[in-house]
Amino acid sequence: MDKRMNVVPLRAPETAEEPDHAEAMRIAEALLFAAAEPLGREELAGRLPEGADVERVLVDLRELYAGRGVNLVPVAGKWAFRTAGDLSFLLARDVVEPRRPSRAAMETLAIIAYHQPVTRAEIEEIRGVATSKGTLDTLIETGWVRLRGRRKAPGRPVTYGTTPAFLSHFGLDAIDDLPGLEELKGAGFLEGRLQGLAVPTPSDDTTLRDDEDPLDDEAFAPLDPGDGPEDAQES
Amino acid sequence: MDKRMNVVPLRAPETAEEPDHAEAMRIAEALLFAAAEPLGREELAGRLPEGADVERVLVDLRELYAGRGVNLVPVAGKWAFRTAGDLSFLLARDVVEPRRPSRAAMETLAIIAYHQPVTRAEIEEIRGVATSKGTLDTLIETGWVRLRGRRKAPGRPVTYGTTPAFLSHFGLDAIDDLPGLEELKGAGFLEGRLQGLAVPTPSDDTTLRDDEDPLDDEAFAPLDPGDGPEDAQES
Amino acid sequence: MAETLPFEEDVDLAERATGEPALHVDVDGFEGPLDLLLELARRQKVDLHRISILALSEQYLAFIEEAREMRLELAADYLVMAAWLAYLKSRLLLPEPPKGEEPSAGDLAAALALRLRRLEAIREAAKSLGERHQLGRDVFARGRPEPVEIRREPVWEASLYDLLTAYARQRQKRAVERVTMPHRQVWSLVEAREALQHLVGEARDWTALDAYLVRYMVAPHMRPTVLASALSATLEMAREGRLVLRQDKPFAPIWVRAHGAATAVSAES
Repeated sequence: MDKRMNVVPLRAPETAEEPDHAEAMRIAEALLFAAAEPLGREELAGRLPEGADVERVLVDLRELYAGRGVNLVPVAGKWAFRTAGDLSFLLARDVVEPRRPSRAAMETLAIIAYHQPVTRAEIEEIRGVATSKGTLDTLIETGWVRLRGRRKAPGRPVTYGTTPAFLSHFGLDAIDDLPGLEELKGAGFLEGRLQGLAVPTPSDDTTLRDDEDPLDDEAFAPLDPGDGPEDAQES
Repeated sequence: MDKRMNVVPLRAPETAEEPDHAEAMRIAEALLFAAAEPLGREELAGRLPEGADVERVLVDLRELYAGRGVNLVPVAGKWAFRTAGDLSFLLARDVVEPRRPSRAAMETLAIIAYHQPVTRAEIEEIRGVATSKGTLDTLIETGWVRLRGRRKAPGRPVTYGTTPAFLSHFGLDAIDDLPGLEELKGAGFLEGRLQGLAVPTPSDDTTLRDDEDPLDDEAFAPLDPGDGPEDAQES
Repeated sequence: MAETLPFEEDVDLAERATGEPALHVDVDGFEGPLDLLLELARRQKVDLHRISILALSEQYLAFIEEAREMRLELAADYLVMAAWLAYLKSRLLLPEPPKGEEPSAGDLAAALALRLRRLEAIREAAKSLGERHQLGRDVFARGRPEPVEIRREPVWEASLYDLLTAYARQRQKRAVERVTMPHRQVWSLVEAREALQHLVGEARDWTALDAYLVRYMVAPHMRPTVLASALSATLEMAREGRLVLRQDKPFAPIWVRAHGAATAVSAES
């Protein structure tokens, strides 16, 4: 569509036989603008000066507004002004809404980060509670977690891992910048006397591991539904 | 006004320095058409493409619509599309005639508009009659009049002023556009009422004047009851 | 579009007149004495700048007088104005006294004229305001504005600190759950009593408690619990009259012996 102002000169507005065509267009324009509902030909005809050519008024008005920010469009056999289709983005405004992940989501995210590639069952085993599908969905929505592949194991469960967006959000150069056990203890995140706790060295290498298959199927889209219980002890 | 379609060719829409002027006009047109309320320069600027000349867009749009059935008009310091005034006889036909404000209400409104900020006692002094509480309440309910603050004077009477809705309803861009303001000023009717304080022009500026205090109390809600007699010679 | 505004109906003066005496109507129709004065001035059909305040005062007073004769109720402010105008009239008719403290009659008349002109001016202003094209009456906004849809886009907020805290909290909790604490060894009160009953059986004579208990404190870590439980048990048994305790001074060894062989035996049975 030509986005430039499409200024259509009125066709012979001063011809003797239709001296009021321009005025009829003005009136129709105002009526259509002020109307709460689309107007039909008859409704318009009833308001236009005697002898006005409604059809021509509508055709000319439509042409006048073609290519403009507002168009005259037919709606269910009637006529109304509407924002031009290519400008419909103007009718929506994006409002940034800060949101904090739930505690369960943060814990799940942390486990995915350290233990990736990890399956839902493994996450649940580490956390000791069921992980709701919603929590994983939310994490995927944040763009921090992705579906990596499928574990070569019975049921072929999906494996989860972190994304480059995760690194950039948390200000990490690489996934192995995540502090290890000793650093976590040193920084006071873990109690020093804990024993028998292993913190893995995380890796988000995109190359699939030996025990991973690619996400060959198309059904990976939402989340694998059969991967675990839907209920959750967590909130 | 020339009622014929006033088709203004865009000024050099294809000059290299402002290739998007026509597009900016389309966007502004769409925004102003879609908006339920007048839009300010800043609101428009925020939605137009980077570097668009808002001022020129508005001037050109105004010119484009001059003489048409719908005009772009300055309202309360903002911009809005309105049906052309000369078509009122046609458009008003099916409008349920709103009950017209009483003479007392219109006079009170005029005094508030031209003398604002003004107290009830001052309104009564000009009219030479007690102002019924109902009249002021109605003007406030209509959204044309607001409680501004309190006069720094014995009794701390409430001061009244007009709202942007008042400007919008009467098609005024600013309070300075009140009809006959110059004559009233010239005749000295708007001066020197306040203890030698020369208040030469009405102001609906939300900033309180030197002789005004904020409406600090919570009891401002309906109207200050102690400001004047409740009875009224007017109905 | 145009909604009915909650304004009082603009009641026409003539309308108000219906069914009421003519003069009454006239007074009622005015909005106060200033309005009445302005109407009387208009009837003079001269510019308000050249109005004769004296003539105006006389007309007003005549009007009020007429109203009184008709026994019409007049609002107080009409009467106040009448009194003031009567005073003004007398001042205007009398020769002006030498310049005094009070404003001259001419000044008062001028002030009244100014008030009338100001009311006239604001009425004009109100009229031209009312004649403007009004939104929803003469001019119209878009009948069907297209609302802007607000799309909320979440921006997730979490810090590395939150992440590490969540990880550590989770791992630590599970680690603690899995740790089996070594069973703490205690010498129970029951065990202590049993042991002491043996002692009582043997100790016809004073016996050092510590010495007797050594056999139960083979493991060094048992010492505190054995001593504590044994002391509790001896106190209890002393109260029951089964044994007698002796300590020569604070922190000195504690001596124990049976209260009496007979009681001890009978108690045991």
